[in-house]
Amino acid sequence: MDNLQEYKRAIEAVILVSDNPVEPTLLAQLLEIPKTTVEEICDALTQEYKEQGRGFILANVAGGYRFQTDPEMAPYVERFVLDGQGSRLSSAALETLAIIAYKQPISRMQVSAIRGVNVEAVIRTLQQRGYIGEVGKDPGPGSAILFGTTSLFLERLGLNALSDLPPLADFVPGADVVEALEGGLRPEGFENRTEMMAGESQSDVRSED
Amino acid sequence: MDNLQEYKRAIEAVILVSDNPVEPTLLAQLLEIPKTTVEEICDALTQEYKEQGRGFILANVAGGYRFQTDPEMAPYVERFVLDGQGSRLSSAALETLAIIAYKQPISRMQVSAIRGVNVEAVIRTLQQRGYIGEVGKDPGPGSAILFGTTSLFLERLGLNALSDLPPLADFVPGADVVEALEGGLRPEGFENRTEMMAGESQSDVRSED
Amino acid sequence: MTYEVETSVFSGPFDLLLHLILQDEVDLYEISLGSIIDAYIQEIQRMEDVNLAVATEFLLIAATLIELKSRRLLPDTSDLDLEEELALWEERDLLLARLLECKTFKDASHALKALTLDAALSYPRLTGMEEQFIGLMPDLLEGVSGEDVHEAFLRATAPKPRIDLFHVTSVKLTVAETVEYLIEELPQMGKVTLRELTTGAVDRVEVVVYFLSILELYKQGVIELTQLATFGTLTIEWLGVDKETGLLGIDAYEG
Repeated sequence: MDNLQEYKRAIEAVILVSDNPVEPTLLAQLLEIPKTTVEEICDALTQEYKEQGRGFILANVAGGYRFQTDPEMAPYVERFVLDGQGSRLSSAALETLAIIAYKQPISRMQVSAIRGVNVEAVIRTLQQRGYIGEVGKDPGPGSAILFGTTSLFLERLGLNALSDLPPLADFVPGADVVEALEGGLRPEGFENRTEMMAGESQSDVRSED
Repeated sequence: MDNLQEYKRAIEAVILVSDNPVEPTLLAQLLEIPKTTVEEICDALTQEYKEQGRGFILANVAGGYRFQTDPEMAPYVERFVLDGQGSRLSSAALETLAIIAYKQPISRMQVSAIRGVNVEAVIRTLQQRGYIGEVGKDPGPGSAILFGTTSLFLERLGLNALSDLPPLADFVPGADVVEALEGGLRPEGFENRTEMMAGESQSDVRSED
Repeated sequence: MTYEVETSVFSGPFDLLLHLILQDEVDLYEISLGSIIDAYIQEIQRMEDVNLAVATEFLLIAATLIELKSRRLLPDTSDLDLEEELALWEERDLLLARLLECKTFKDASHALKALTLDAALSYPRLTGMEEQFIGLMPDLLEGVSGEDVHEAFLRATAPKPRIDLFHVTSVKLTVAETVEYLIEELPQMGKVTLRELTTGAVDRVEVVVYFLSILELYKQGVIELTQLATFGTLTIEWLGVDKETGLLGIDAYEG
């Protein structure tokens, strides 16, 4: 399989000189081979580097392949590189980012409604840092700008695609939290009335029995 | 021989992320091993890549080591470049160009001081492509060459004049700094001095004096 | 003794309510609404600008809570208007739903943060095209805008760690360590500015630690500080250690 070896080498060379993740479709075009073959070769390379204990890895991020250092080598690389990964995001920024990531496309107003605060400044910061971008306009009245996450967001999270995000369902609060919140909001003297009302009030989140 | 394997991996990782050839003395300092050991490891790596028929080689150029594409792979890399996908300035080159655009006239040394790395090769490339040019000599001792951007640069960016570049906003200290200085970290008795220092802690990089 | 700037910033009424109910594990009806409002006003005062949206949203929530709570105080609830009562419970359910949503995304954001931190351990190669191929490129600036140049400049001039193989910079510097370091280094430096001292700072906390260390040294009278203008450059000059008394016990510095 001389050809396969040649493709392998070509893929390594092209990925080496690219400063963006290289999409498998592009590699397939360059080499005139099926995309699945490209993916098989890249999988094989990833495996080889791992087995040989290389200091670098072939990572599959943001829809493409690129060379990255092995995370275990971070202590050495940190001392050497000039550009850090950028300063960390505040928790306000992270929460806003989480809402946009899971609910995109989403308008500023909609994010604001979930967070309970004006999010203009945070959205501007996230946009400046390249984590989110404008992805369209709301077709409704007012045609609000809709935001979505970028490929840089995926790169920073080390994910290949949005579908690799942990499912939002994983974070829905458990019964204990719901109970605690409900308890916090419920006047004690009303316990017995709550039951009575449960049937009538449609929006009751939890059934009492 | 566990240590040797670790050094090998660290060397691969550091060379991978470096913009410039990495000098063996630097690697020796980083790993706290003799320079000769570094050279032996690099020789071994060069040999390994060759034997495994990798698409890249470990080259010893300009007194340092760097990853390069195997010359036999040049046709594929050329195709990648001509295809337009690889035709972008590297982020290192773009940063150098940006510094020259905003701080012109500026000497090579001054650019280097900001970038923190040797910028000679990048400046040569930018000059060859006609994006920057020599615009004068430093009147001070040494009379260093001063660089500035060209009209081709403006043309390619679709700008009429340098003043059309987005302005550099005045540096405003982040809320976290102000908070840290004014709140939690303030030892008692320092209140009155906090204000005095606030400006200083901004690590403003632009003006040195 | 490390310094971490970690403040609990509530960036919304839901945040605050969540915090009060979950973190402190309090029954909202066992604490006075006055204290909640006080806590909230304090938070608002800490913010840079008073955000009208936050303030009004909270008033709405507070009003609902007050109304709910006042019902509890009524001796006999049997003659309550059922319509009103229902509306109130709906309000409560809506609030509960919003709190649950807020909590969901809060937890999701922790997961995103963890992913980011893991990913940050693996550095990408950004070296770009080799010189030998650059000549082939039709136009290197294809698709580059003024905005991109601006961003690149900001990236290039952002504070970054310097290559320093001998004093490997630790993010979690302590004031005591920094004071010791400065006592060793300052005598050889002559006049130096805080900016110069902190060019290698990895993050803002480090700058703050340097700042505190300098104040400590100033307090001990071993350095002189000059600043010609407000927000101007701060110059530090070593005066020397009193040979007889030496320095005070800096190890005990508690900030």
